[in-house]
Amino acid sequence: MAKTCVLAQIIENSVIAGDVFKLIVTAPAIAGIARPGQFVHLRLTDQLDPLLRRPLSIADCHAANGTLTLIYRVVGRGTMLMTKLQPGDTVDCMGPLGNGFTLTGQRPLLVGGGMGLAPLVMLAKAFCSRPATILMGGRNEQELFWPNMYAGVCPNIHITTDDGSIGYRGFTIDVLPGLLEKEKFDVIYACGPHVMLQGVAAIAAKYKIPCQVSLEEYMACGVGACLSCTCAGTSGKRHKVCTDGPVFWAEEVAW
Amino acid sequence: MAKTCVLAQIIENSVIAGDVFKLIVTAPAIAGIARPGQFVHLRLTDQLDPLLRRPLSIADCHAANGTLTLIYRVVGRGTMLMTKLQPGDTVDCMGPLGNGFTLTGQRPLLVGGGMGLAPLVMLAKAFCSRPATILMGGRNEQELFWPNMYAGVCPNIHITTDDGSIGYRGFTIDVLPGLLEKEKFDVIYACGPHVMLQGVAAIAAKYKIPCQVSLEEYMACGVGACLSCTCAGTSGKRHKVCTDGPVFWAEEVAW
Amino acid sequence: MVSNVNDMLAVNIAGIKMKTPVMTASGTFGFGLEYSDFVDLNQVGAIVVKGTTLAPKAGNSGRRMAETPAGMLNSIGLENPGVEEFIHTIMPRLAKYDVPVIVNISGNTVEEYGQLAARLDKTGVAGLEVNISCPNVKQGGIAFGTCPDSAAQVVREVKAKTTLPVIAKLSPNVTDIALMAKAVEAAGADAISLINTLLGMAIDIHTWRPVLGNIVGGFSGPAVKPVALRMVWQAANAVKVPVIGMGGIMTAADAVEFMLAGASAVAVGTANFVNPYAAVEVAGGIRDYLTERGLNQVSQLVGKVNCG
Amino acid sequence: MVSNVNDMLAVNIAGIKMKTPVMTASGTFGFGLEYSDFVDLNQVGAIVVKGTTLAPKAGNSGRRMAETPAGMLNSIGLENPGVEEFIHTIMPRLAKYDVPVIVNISGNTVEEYGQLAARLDKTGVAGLEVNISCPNVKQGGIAFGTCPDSAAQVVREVKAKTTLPVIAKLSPNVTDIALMAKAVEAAGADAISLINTLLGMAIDIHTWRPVLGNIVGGFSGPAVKPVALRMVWQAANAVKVPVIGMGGIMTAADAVEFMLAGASAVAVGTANFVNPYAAVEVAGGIRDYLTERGLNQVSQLVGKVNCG
Ligand SMILES: Cc1cc2nc3c(=O)[nH]c(=O)nc-3n(C[C@H](O)[C@H](O)[C@H](O)COP(=O)(O)OP(=O)(O)OC[C@H]3O[C@@H](n4cnc5c(N)ncnc54)[C@H](O)[C@@H]3O)c2cc1C
Ligand SMILES: Cc1cc2nc3c(=O)[nH]c(=O)nc-3n(C[C@H](O)[C@H](O)[C@H](O)COP(=O)(O)OP(=O)(O)OC[C@H]3O[C@@H](n4cnc5c(N)ncnc54)[C@H](O)[C@@H]3O)c2cc1C
Ligand SMILES: Cc1cc2nc3c(=O)[nH]c(=O)nc-3n(C[C@H](O)[C@H](O)[C@H](O)COP(=O)(O)O)c2cc1C
Ligand SMILES: Cc1cc2nc3c(=O)[nH]c(=O)nc-3n(C[C@H](O)[C@H](O)[C@H](O)COP(=O)(O)O)c2cc1C
Ligand code: FES
Ligand code: FES
Repeated sequence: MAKTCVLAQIIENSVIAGDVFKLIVTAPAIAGIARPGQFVHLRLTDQLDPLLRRPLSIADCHAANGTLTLIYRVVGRGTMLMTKLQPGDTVDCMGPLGNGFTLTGQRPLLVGGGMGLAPLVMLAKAFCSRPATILMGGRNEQELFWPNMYAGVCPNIHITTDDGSIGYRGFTIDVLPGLLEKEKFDVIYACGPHVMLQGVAAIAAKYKIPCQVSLEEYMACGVGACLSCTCAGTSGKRHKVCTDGPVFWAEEVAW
Repeated sequence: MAKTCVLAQIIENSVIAGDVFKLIVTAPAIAGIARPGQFVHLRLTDQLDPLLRRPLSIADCHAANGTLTLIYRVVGRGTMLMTKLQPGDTVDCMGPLGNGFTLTGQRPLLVGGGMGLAPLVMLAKAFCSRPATILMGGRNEQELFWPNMYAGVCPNIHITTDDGSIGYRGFTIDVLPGLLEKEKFDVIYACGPHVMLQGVAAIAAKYKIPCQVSLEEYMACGVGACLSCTCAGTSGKRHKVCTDGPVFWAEEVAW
Repeated sequence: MVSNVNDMLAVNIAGIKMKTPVMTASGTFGFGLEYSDFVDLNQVGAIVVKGTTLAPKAGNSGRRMAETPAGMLNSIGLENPGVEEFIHTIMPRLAKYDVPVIVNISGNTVEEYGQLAARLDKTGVAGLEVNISCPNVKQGGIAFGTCPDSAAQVVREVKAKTTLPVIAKLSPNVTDIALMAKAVEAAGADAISLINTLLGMAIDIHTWRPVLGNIVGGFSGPAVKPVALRMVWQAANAVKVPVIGMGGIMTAADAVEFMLAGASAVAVGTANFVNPYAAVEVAGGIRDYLTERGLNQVSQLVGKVNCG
Repeated sequence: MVSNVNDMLAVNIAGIKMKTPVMTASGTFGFGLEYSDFVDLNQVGAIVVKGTTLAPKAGNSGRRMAETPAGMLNSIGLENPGVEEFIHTIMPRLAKYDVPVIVNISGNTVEEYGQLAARLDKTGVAGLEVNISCPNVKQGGIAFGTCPDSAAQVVREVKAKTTLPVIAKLSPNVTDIALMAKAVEAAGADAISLINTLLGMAIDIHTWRPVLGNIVGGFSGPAVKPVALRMVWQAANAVKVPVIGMGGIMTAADAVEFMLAGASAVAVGTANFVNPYAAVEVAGGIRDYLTERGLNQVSQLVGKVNCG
């Protein structure tokens, strides 16, 4: 259960597609206890700029060999620095942070958009005995390297792209109701852009299917101390995305 | 004559001894025009910390193949970052800056202490037709990898160390008067700690030998714009170490 | 007077006995418990908890954090569970540790500060830090902290309502920090802490909107250290009460600078986010520094900068 | 009204016509000539030369510069050759370029400011920047810049003695920047520039002495950007005259933030030391930004931050 902060050694750091990278590091103290939906917080330099850590979901984790897999898109200075990490280098890695998904249900449906597909990889693997179906959305074909990653884990993969370059043309939330009509799912797990999560939550509520969403917020501490990351909860109270989340039951969030 | 700022490619960056490194970079636009005593100003990161450039003397320069050699000691954050540079990497290099030594006289004596020996290497080579004698001082034997560097360039090498582990036990300025008594030198070039330069200047004045000293000051711009680096001059005016210097005639400096 | 490791770092700030001079800054260490996986809370000088108000407070909406060069902006807006929840739920958990707990209090009116002070008296807390310098709330907050008279009024009211040591936390957003320090000292403050955050801003050039939901925010981290150190030096020279220095402290070397400038204790803030072990590592580094220099008590550093 | 590349960036600040809105900040670009190997001075919006006094000034002794996290401290202390040398030796060399030259003036007394203004009238300079905010000199300097009345007095005196456009340069070391801005506007300033340096300090933990010879120094560079941007926004909202924004600008994105906050032009300072091409590169980056967004005049950015 204990969070820790270790110098993780880089095993691999390679381009998957376009500006998306896969980073594999050795961090046994974290890999030994991490659960799907949790994240790590990386310090990328010994210097004072960029100052803050960067949160990344744990996309995969092998307790046995102590490795974590992270999948990241280069969007700014921090992620650009990440691309410089070479095998053999170390990176200051804090984790595992956050609460993770609740593994429940027998017929899970995963819904992921963009980089929201990263944490769902580990979740899908955790469901191996009762394979999950996945509905994935991306901007275009180039972005959809994800199917390979889920192949062999999720027998049913549904795809949408904004431009229709592969799969259905449109958004995951356009396809979701039809999917729920056709098949009986007893739990939905969603991760992706805020509007997508909001849509999934509404649809899940309509179909009365329990639904967990993984939120993203700007974070400083990652451990519930700074209150940078809180979001409005339905109870009237605010939730800390870093410790109460990032995974919430959809009805806990005031959308 | 034109100063420029280029991405210099690293050819070699290796330990010479202890915490002293030799850095060889390709920078034809600078190497083509650099003179002994000039320096370069290196930006060590794309990030904003450490923010400022770091000045390093040009220790050697090959106009033909466009390379510069720098010799640096790791003393803080900037020089520590320098050690990370790998062959093939680039470093933002501004130069050549400063005025350089005036090559005059037929029997030159070079006096160098510690890292002050770096710029004198290039100066010594420039005197090839009328070989210079060198008097070098260091803390201990470990520091005196310099003789190898001057071997074949300076036929006469005199050495002092603080602890006597090699050469004369004491300072260069203890030995200097004896040397001047024994041999007739017609110009002295000195680079090293401020107290050493002050001592050399006083002795040179006493023996009425023209003397140039290379000063060191904290620098921001390196091009005479910020006035961070000025020192008091005998004329009553202040000198900019970065552009009026770093090399001055000893009598120009108000010691 | 045996000088052991503990004695070496021990300080007493206005009656608050600390094992080390390294506290944690309000709002940057939660209630301490959030960092207990990383830091043995018993090894922290003192925990200053998040700014606490009478009623629970939801804080500001919109984005609350932005990174800046070597620093950060926050516009939390004093989100906190309120003083009752603190006393009933949080303090009992903190009481299990052997560490002084200081409550950072914030009111909309002078009276509210007094009520908070009265309520926290005899609840096991070691002291109060009066936050007259929060830039992120509309009422109260910084308004009290940029005017010597109102600052003094708040401190007097708090002193009147509590038996606890009272630390006045000053805002750096003022022309004359020495004047502010003298005003709160004259009003009875037992110690002074500074700096709170500078007021800063960032604009999103894609949306043409402020990055923070609250438009402006509190600016902290190593970037602000030169200002913080200067103000601590000015304040310490202006008053006799102990000064607690903070603002950008990342390392023991930074902490030593603040103590030489006149701080009797220091607090680490933003550093906790970057290095969760900061509070304890900074203290360890100060001990090493003292040892290397043959000193045996951290107080030997306080105010010793030689400006002659 | 053809929109070509030049028109796109052209601005007119209080009658000073600039080809780009990117000026160079006083004290960070020498007299411009020092950077002429790197930058085509004809492509700079305006060159603001080093703070100039009546008599030559040697400046402060001891160490004058220290690096800080993402910033720097300086305590140059207005070393400059004096106004006569400027007029006789430097201005003729600058006059060869097609770039407005603005002289940053600094006096020990209100009268000295007036004398400087009178002396510089009709010497070919394009404007005066009144430095009432230098933290590095004992007399004058910042003392004028932290009190609205004295600031106004200096500006009134300068206005009375010159026909040139007068820019009042404000110090950030104040509680209420809007008040200062309004005071100098009311006194007749044709434009306002800010921020000058924050007051900062660093201490050498090996020697227990201040790092800078002058004890405290002016703090600049990217570290200060959040404070500078906030103050530019506050000042621009308080006055009608154009505001020139500076403080930590390194890139075109930074410059755009300042313009959205309300600056009609910007200046790059410390950035020049890091990137000698900064003044021209920032202007080029602004042009690219405008082009990408389909805008055709840089003034379309000014004050457009949407805080609603
Ligand atoms: C719990 C969590 C898990 C995440 N998992 C992943 C993942 O698996 N893969 C992935 O590619 N991205 C993930 N992100 C987003 C990732 O953290 C940001 O893309 C990254 O921090 C951007 O850093 P930067 O320096 O490149 O960008 P900049 O824009 O330069 O960063 C500036 C600041 O904003 C913050 N920031 C920027 N974008 C985001 C964002 N979307 N969410 C939160 N903070 C942000 C940065 O952390 C930093 O503090 C996750 C975010 C959170 C909160
Ligand atoms: C003209 C000139 C030529 C030089 N040539 C050489 C050389 O050939 N080899 C070599 O090893 N060193 C040389 N130095 C010294 C070298 O610049 C410093 O050792 C280096 O800047 C230290 O950087 P740092 O980040 O490691 O140290 P830090 O102490 O972390 O640096 C902090 C700041 O202080 C400045 N600084 C620190 N020490 C010095 C110093 N001694 N002189 C000037 N600025 C300093 C840095 O540039 C930086 O701005 C030269 C200095 C000058 C002025
Ligand atoms: C996220 C955050 C929240 C803060 N909340 C408070 C607060 O509630 N009360 C307070 O007095 N100061 C608060 N501060 C200010 C800090 O206690 C400290 O004074 C300031 O951050 C300077 O120190 P630092 O640079 O080490 O962070 C907060 C700072 C941060 C970064
Ligand atoms: C080395 C140095 C010297 C300066 N000298 C002056 C000066 O003479 N007059 C003045 O008004 N401002 C002076 N300044 C302040 C700058 O003009 C500018 O206002 C400040 O540095 C903030 O901008 P920056 O962060 O981009 O550097 C100086 C700044 C530096 C760094
Ligand atoms: S990131 Fe600090 S509370 Fe969540
Ligand atoms: S370093 Fe700027 S003038 Fe010499």
